[in-house]
Formats: sequence, structure tokens, C-alpha cells
Amino acid sequence: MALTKKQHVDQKESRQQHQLYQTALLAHHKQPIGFEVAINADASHEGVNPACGDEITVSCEIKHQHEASVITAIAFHGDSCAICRASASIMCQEVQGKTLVETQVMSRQLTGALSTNISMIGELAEQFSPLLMIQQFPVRKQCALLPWNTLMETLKCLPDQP
Amino acid sequence: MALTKKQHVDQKESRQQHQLYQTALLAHHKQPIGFEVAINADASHEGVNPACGDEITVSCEIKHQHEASVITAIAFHGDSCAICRASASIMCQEVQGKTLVETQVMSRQLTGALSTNISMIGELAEQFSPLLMIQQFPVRKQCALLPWNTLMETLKCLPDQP
Amino acid sequence: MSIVSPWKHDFPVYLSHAHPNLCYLDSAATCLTPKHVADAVFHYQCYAHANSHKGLYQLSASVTERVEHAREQVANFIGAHSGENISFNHGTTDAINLVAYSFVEPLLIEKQEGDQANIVISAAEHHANLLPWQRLAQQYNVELRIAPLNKDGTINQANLSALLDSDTIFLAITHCSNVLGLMNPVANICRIARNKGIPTLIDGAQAICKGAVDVSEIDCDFYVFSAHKIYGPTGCGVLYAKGSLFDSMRPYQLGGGVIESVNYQQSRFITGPLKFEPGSHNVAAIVGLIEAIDYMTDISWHDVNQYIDNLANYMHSELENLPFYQPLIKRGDSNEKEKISTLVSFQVKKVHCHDIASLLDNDGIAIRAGHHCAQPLHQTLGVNASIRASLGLYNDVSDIDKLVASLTTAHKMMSL
Amino acid sequence: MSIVSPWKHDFPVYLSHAHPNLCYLDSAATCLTPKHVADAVFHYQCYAHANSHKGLYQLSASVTERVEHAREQVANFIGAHSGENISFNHGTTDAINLVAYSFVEPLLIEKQEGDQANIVISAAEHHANLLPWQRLAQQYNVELRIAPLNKDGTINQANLSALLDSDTIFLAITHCSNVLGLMNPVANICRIARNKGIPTLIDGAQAICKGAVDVSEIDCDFYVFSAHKIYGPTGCGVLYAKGSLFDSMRPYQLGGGVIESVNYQQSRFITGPLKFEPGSHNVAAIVGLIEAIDYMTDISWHDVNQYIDNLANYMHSELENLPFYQPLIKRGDSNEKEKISTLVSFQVKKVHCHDIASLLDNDGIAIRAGHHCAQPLHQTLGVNASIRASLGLYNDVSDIDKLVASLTTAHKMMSL
Ligand SMILES: Cc1ncc(COP(=O)(O)O)c(C=O)c1O
Ligand SMILES: Cc1ncc(COP(=O)(O)O)c(C=O)c1O
Repeated sequence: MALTKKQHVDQKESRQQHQLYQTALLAHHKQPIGFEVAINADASHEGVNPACGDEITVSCEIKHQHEASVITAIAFHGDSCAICRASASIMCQEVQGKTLVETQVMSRQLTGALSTNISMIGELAEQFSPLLMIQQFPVRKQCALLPWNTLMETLKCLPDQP
Repeated sequence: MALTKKQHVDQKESRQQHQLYQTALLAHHKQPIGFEVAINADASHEGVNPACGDEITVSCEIKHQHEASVITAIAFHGDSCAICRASASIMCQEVQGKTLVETQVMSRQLTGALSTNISMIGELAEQFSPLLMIQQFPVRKQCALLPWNTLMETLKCLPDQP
Repeated sequence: MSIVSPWKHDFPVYLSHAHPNLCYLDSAATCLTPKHVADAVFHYQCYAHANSHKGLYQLSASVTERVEHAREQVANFIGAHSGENISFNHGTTDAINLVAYSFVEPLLIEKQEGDQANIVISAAEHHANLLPWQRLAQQYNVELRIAPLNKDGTINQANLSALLDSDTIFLAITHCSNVLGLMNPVANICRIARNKGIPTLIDGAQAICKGAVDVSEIDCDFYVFSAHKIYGPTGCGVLYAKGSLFDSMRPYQLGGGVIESVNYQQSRFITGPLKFEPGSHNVAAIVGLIEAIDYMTDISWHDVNQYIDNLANYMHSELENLPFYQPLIKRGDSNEKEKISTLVSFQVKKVHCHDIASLLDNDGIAIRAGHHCAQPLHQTLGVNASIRASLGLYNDVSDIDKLVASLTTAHKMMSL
Repeated sequence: MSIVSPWKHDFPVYLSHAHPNLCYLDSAATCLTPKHVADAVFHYQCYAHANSHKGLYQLSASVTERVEHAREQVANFIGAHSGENISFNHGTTDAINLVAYSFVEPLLIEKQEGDQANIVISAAEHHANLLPWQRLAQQYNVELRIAPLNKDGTINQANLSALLDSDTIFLAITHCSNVLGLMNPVANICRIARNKGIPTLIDGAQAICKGAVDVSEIDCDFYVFSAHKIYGPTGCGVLYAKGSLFDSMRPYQLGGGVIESVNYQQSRFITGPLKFEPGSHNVAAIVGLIEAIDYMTDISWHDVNQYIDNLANYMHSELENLPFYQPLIKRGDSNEKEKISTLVSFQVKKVHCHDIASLLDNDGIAIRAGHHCAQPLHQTLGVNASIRASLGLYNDVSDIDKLVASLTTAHKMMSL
């Protein structure tokens, strides 16, 4: 018998938690991109999540290429939960080689998606798919956003851009 | 059919309030003894009930007779509720001609009876019968005790006794 | 007007096994509780209780969400911009003391030695909106100015305006006096204050039960009220603060949940309304408040207000017919809508208020006697105490008729 | 030990239509509510609610009597001399802030410029018993001294004693840490302080649920706790003050019911515990607290404690078998009765506490992760956060077994 819509939702809900710590997220947690990587940082900043004590430091190397500032290298370190670590890892993967403007847009999109429960679609949804289930765990959103908030603070520390 | 004990109590309870404002008490309220009577006061004191704003001033004339200090005249005035007025009236009736020591004992007995719910017996019960029902209205006890507390304060104002 | 209040059956206290003959006329002190609210609190305690804002587990996360959603609902109810402008506490008294400590005292501390300063309140304040300001005024040796009242018991705007000057650091007035009952023109008053750069607090304890409060329209800096005066449970109060005022205020009580980080020697505090909610939230009471608001909205504020206003008119007319009736404030002839007070404070000629209350109690009438926590106002009006009858949505014509009959008997019995 | 807690069915949250599989291990944060308590609160709100201490009518007089009787019952429960030593407030946090303002700050104000002074607390305090003292210390520029802990997590008496000197104006310590769980020897500590003339406050938030508190034996000056940590409702706290201390303290929050007389310019305050209870009492919560105490007394504190201690022993042993289990404090070998902690805070090797909490939540296990409002203590112990499991009378062996199984899976899944 096919599932009714309601049953479908119920089933989905009972699997929620595993979806939070799904394989893709765990992969980032276990082998995080950019974690404790040595780079020639132009700026770095430490972010703290007061609610849980997570600490993360994000560092960037910025180059001026074709009229724009580009993140040529990015790394992070610190003591944080798996959600935060995985989110930082995905962040490092995605922003490497992006311009500051592109990075800011991406940050705003992710923050918006997580805080307003608007579904992510298209490319964005693909890039951040390991984090999508966090929408259903409001208390953990801050964990996923900490790397991004910290990156935004890091960029503010840059010497003025042309 | 005779009333069972329980029924008796119920009946009694439903008549409680009228018993509070019973005829004897109303008589004192309407024609209070010692109210606004002019005496040659040796001491007087104003008492206030903060809970309801009642104010009463008690004045006494004291004489030394047969080795004891005796209240030879007593009066009160002020703005107060019927319970307080009636209690003051009964007080004036009862302490007139009594020694200070007798007065203090009486005050203590009445206060004790009202605050511990111990039934008054014998002469005391007779003297204070209009006030007896107050035991069942805790919030009004202060009204009945205000004249007595004020009298005790008045006596403290006396020049030292021999 | 229907003979029996259409909402009376929502209040279990009137059930036959409880107090079927209760004639409750003390809603200005506290409202009786509708079953909806008691049920919601019961349900929360039994099935949903956990610590909010601290646990990661679902039970706790749901409670957190409930509290945060409650902020939005309250904001919506009083026309606030957002839930971020709403902080929960334990009652109007708690909220006013908080503002005194967290917002006003720092202003006084800032003042240089020798600087003039004053705080302005009205002559009609409840002790809760008088004593905290009196204490601050004494402590910092500044003036506490008292705005006088009009003949109808409302605050005199012209006189108030004259009291506000460049040394005024705060204005705290009641939206509606709990003794006199008419609504003050707080939007006007706040405009006057704003033009002089003076921050304002409105005590909404009595006004809130009319359901039509709009803090954005009033444009005050702070608005406070208690859940139990709007058919909610005891133990919950609301503090509204405009814009980002919360962030500029120092924390009040300190405890769990207000810090971003702390070591033994120093602390960094969080921002937002949570900064003023240390320790465990009284979630049961917050849940009850929301249920009360929902209940009232469902049955329609408009219908309830119309009903109570009609009943109040009947009450005033009936009482005015009694030869021994001495209201603290005489009703004007104007029949304007805003001029209907749903409570009345009065004396019975030559009979003490407490005797009246006791005698009425014998007839099952619950009525307040005393100074109603507004002793200076009573002094101003030249009396020690008064009797107050105040209406709720469970009252009906029969309550007024009982009141009038019982007053008549009492007067006959007690008058000298 | 029985398989299912004999009292579990008193807690509706476990009913089949609610959360039958809930494994609640966060009682140190807040206790689940027995139906008795929820019923008592419901009944009060529905059938008995009125304003206490202000109305002369029966409904109000009964509520007043109930509150005053509750004082006696609480006094009796904690071995206080009389109900006059008990003041109700909104929680432990509220109570400690009250003592800081009403009792300790005046002592600091009295100190002459340049006088030395210090306040002593322990390293194991909850933020509620740290932040108010830290603020006072900063404001008056006096020292906040931190008594260190023994290896077992209790306060080191010798070191504490050395910190107390003639400049010490107050000692505030916890009866039992909410992170470490062992009872401190507060009677001894208070004796030391008393001999040096130093007033004491004991934070009983965690100790109260053992039911055996005797403030006369401890002989502290103040003792504080919250109803919700002893199976009562949210929103009610208790402040015990010895002898006639209440009378020597200045009032804290100001509002209705605390004055003997007031005019616009000045006030005279009443005496006794009511001086610290301005505004409307949260009677519903007080009623709930009394019901909770009665419930526990009826089912027998002794039986409950024995049951929970046995369960705690099982919990410690089972956890200690796990290779990845890293408790903040290692259990000693001593099997003394007082040495059983009914809670435990630990880490899972190489796995972040928040991930553990989330993964356990998926198995219906409600467990706390974080610094549990004791951040400096965690720093002292060299960690950021921990996982805490705490027991209530509804827990049983199956809860521990679930916890152990779920921890094992989570560790396997997350470890790097
Ligand atoms: C030891 C200790 N002190 C104080 C508190 C604060 O209690 P409440 O939140 O009820 O004010 C708690 C509970 O969180 C505690 O465990
Ligand atoms: C106008 C006004 N302000 C303040 C209060 C105090 O409210 P609460 O006792 O809930 O703190 C009241 C009610 O007593 C009131 O009527």
C-alpha cells in the first residue's frame, strides 16, 4: 500500500536524526577540508558560540585577480561539534577561489535558508545538501552558521580593499 | 430529625457572618462606650492598622490606689470599622477601674484567644462574647486587636510607675 | 444584554460543586481563570515540561520554541515590532523594578554631582509604579514630580506637560488607574515627552484586559503588564521595550542564561530579551498567558468589550440611584465610548469600607475594600479607603442587582 | 531493584499517548511533574484563585490563609523555626539576587572608603550563585575569593577556612554542585564562618530534592531553593532567613503589599517575610510546591532516596565500564552513603558533547550537554563542556541501559 502524505511525513520525521548525521556530513566531519591546513593568512578571526562553547578560527589568503578580491586559500581550526566542523569543511570547499562578493552572497543565502526555513533550491541545495536537515533542528542552526559568521568577521579584518 | 454534627457545623458556618455583626456587637458600634469622651488623660497613643488604614487614639487617666496603678478613666476616638469600634468600646467598659497589671493580663488573654483559636472560657468568654466570632474571620482579627495594642502602647507612654 | 454572561460557563469556579453563587467583583485585582487557561497550564506541566533554552533534546527544544514563539504572539497582540521587543518576567511589579534598575538608575548615575534631575509620575499610580521611583529619587536626591488629575480622574495633560522639563529623565504613568478606571491619553502624553526627549514607561496592568493596546501607536519606550489581569495565570509578566532598548540596558537579576562567557572574575552578557530572563523560565505561566490571549481573541475582544461596557453603564446607573452612594469620582454626563470605566471606587455614607466588604461577603459578593495599593491617591482624594467593584466577562446584570441589594441592607444595618 | 520505577506511573508524560519511550535524564535541570502537582495547580486556578493578602472576602481570605499556612509547611519541611522565616519568590536565582541587594550590598555600603572587604564563594557555583557576587565585588571594588575543591569535587574545608578572614563580609556556597553532585559539608562550613562572625548563604537548588535539609542543623543565615527542582511547578522559589534577619534587611523589589503607609514623598515598610513579596503572589505555584512536598512525604523520602541511590550506583558502574567514558570527577572507592552522587558529568573521548546529546536524543534520551551554567567550574576542570545525566524517581535500570547502549553507538559513529 502506498504511503499517504501524512504517513510519509511521519516516517520522515522518525528518520530525522539520522538525516542530521547523515553519511555526507559525517564524511566532512571525519576528513574536514581546510582543517588545520597551513596557509599564508591575510586575516583570521576566532568565533565563539556562547550557547555551547564551540570555538573556531577561520583564516583566509586573499589575492586581487581580474579586478576582484578572491579567496585563494582558506583554513580553520578549533574545538567544535560535528555540525560546525562539517559546515566549516563545506565552506572551505565552496569558497575557495570565489570572490569576496560571491562569498558574501553565498553566506547570506545559507543564513537565510537556515533561519527562515525557505527550502534551498538549485545549485545551492546541492552544495549544502549535507546541512539541509539542520533546518529541522533549530537548536543546532547556530553550530552550522558559526563558520560562516566567523568568515564574515574575518573578511572585515582585511586591510581595505581597492 | 435532629441535626448530625456535620449538618450542625454547616448551618453554623452559613450563619457565621451575621454572628460577626451580631446585635451585641452592633450595639457597641452604635453607642460605643468611651468614644470621644473627654477625660484628663495622663497618656494617649495613636494606633494604625496598615492593612486597612484604621486609626484609633486611646487615652487613659491613671491613679495610684492601694499600692497599684489603676485606670480610672479611658476614652478613644478615630476613624475605624465597626469591629474595631466595638472592640474599643468593650475594652473601655472592661478596663475601667482595673489595675495596669489586670489590664495587661486581660489584653494578653484576648490576644491569645484570637490568635491561637483557643476558645475563651468562663468570665473572659462572657465579657468578650460579642467578639468571639472573629476567631473565624482571621482577616478581621487585627481590627479587634487594634484598640488593645494601642492601649498597651499608651501604657508604655506613662511616666515611670513606682 | 443577556441575563447570564455568555462566557460564564467557561469559568469552573461557578460550577455547581464549586461556588455557584459567587458574585465576583474584584477582577481589577485578579481575573478568575477560564478552564482553557488552566487546561493549557495543566497540559504543559503534565506532558511538555522541560527546561527551556538549555537542552538540545526535543522535549527541551520544543519548550524553547514555545517560549520564543510566545514572544512573537505577545508582540503581535500589543502591536510591537517583533518578539525581540518582549521580555518575560514575573509580573508588572517585577517589570517596573527591572526598568528602574536597568534603565533609569544608570541615567541617574551618569548625572554629574549637582545636576538637577527629576522623575515624573501621576497622582494615580499604583504603589508598583510609585515606590521604585520614590526610592530612586531619594537615593539620588532628585525630585519626584506628581502630575495632578482632572476632575474625571484622568491625568491632566497640560499640568503634566508643564512638569516635564530638560531635567526630566523619566516619565512613568499608568494607562488606566486601578482605582479610577478611565483610560489616560497615553499616546498624547508620550508624544509630549518624546518631543522633549524624555523616555516613557506605561503601566498597562489595568488597560491590557481591554485587548486593544497598541504600543507602536502609543509610542512609549516601555510597556508592562501581568498575565493574571487578562485571564491568564499568576506568575507571568511582560516587559515591552522599544527598538533596541534592551541592548542598551544593563542586566538586572543575574543567573544562568544571561552570559555569553564568564570566568570567576568577569562576565560578558548576551544581547536581546533573554538578558533579562535569568534562571529557569516560568514556562507554564507563559503558556497560560498565550492561551488567555487566544481565548479572548477567539471569543472576540470586540464582543467582550461591548458587553462589559454595557454592564458597566448599568452598574454606574444603579449605584448612582442609591442615596448613600459616594463615588470617589463623579461620572461626567458625556457618554463617549472611552469614558466608560469598568470599575468604580466609592464609599457608603457613614459606613466603614471594611464593614461593607465583610457584610457583602456574607452574600457571596467578592469586593475590594481598602486603598487598593494606591494610598497616596486616596489621600489626594481626601479619604482613607474605598470600596471597589470591578467587572470581568463572567459578570452579568444579576451581579449588579445583588450588589445593590446587599449594599442597601448593609447600609441600613450599619448606619448610625 | 524493581525493573520499572514504582512511581513512574505518577508522571503523565510517560503515558502511552504522550512520550512512553522518554528516557529523561535531566532532573538536575528541572524535574518532571507528578500528576498530583499538576492537579493541585489546576484545581487552584479553576476553583480557588483570588488575590491573596488583600481581599476581605472569603475566597481571598482562604488564599491568604493558604499562603501563610504554606510558610509553616515549608518551614517544617526544612527544619526552620517558623513560617516567619520563609519568604516566597520566583526561584533560586531571584532569591540569591534578593539577598545580594537586601542584605549584602548594605554591608558593602557601610564599609568605609579604603576598607578591605571580600566575599567568598566556591569554585563549584552555578552562575546564579556567582554572578550576583561578582557584580557586587566589581561595583564595590572588593575581592571575590574562590574556595577550591577536593579531588572528589566537594569544597575543600581547610582551604575555604583559610580564605575567611576578618574582612570577609559574606560566604555563599552551594549545598550540592549541579555538575559534580556530591553534598558539601555545609554544617561544618557554616560553623567555621559563624565562629568568624561571617553570615552565610547556602544554595540548596540541587540538595533540596533529597528531602533531608535541616537549616537549623546547618545553621546558615540564608537557604534558597526552587520548587521545580523538587517535583513542584515552575515559578516558585523559597528564601529562608534565620531569626529576625528579614527585619534587618532593606526591601528589594517595591510594589503593592510591602508598605505600612506611603505618601508621594516617603514610605514606611512592613516587617516580616511579606516585605519581600511585592505585587501579586504566584499562589498557584506555591500551592504546587506544597503538593510536591506532600507527595514526596507520602511516598516516603527514605524509600525514594534509597531507590535513587541504588540506581545511581548502577549508573556509575555501568558508565565506568565504557572505555571511552571520561568523568569530570573520578569516583573514589569509598562506598559511604553520603558519597553517592545522583548525577554524573562526563565526556566521551574525542566526541563533542553536543553531538552526543543530539544522537542520544534520537533514541529518546533527554540528556544535558554544555557547561550547565557553571562555565568557570568547567574551565577549572580544563574542559569546555560536558554531558550530564541526572536521576529522578521516575528513572529505572532500563534508562541506564538505554543510555549506555546509545552512548556506545554514538561513540562508534562519531569517533574519528
Ligand atoms: C545549584 C543551582 N543553583 C541555582 C540554580 C538556579 O535555579 P533557578 O533556575 O530555579 O533559579 C540551579 C538550577 O539551575 C542550580 O542547580
Ligand atoms: C495599575 C497597576 N499597576 C501594577 C499592578 C501590580 O501588578 P502585579 O501585582 O501583577 O505585579 C497592578 C495590580 O495590582 C495594577 O492594577
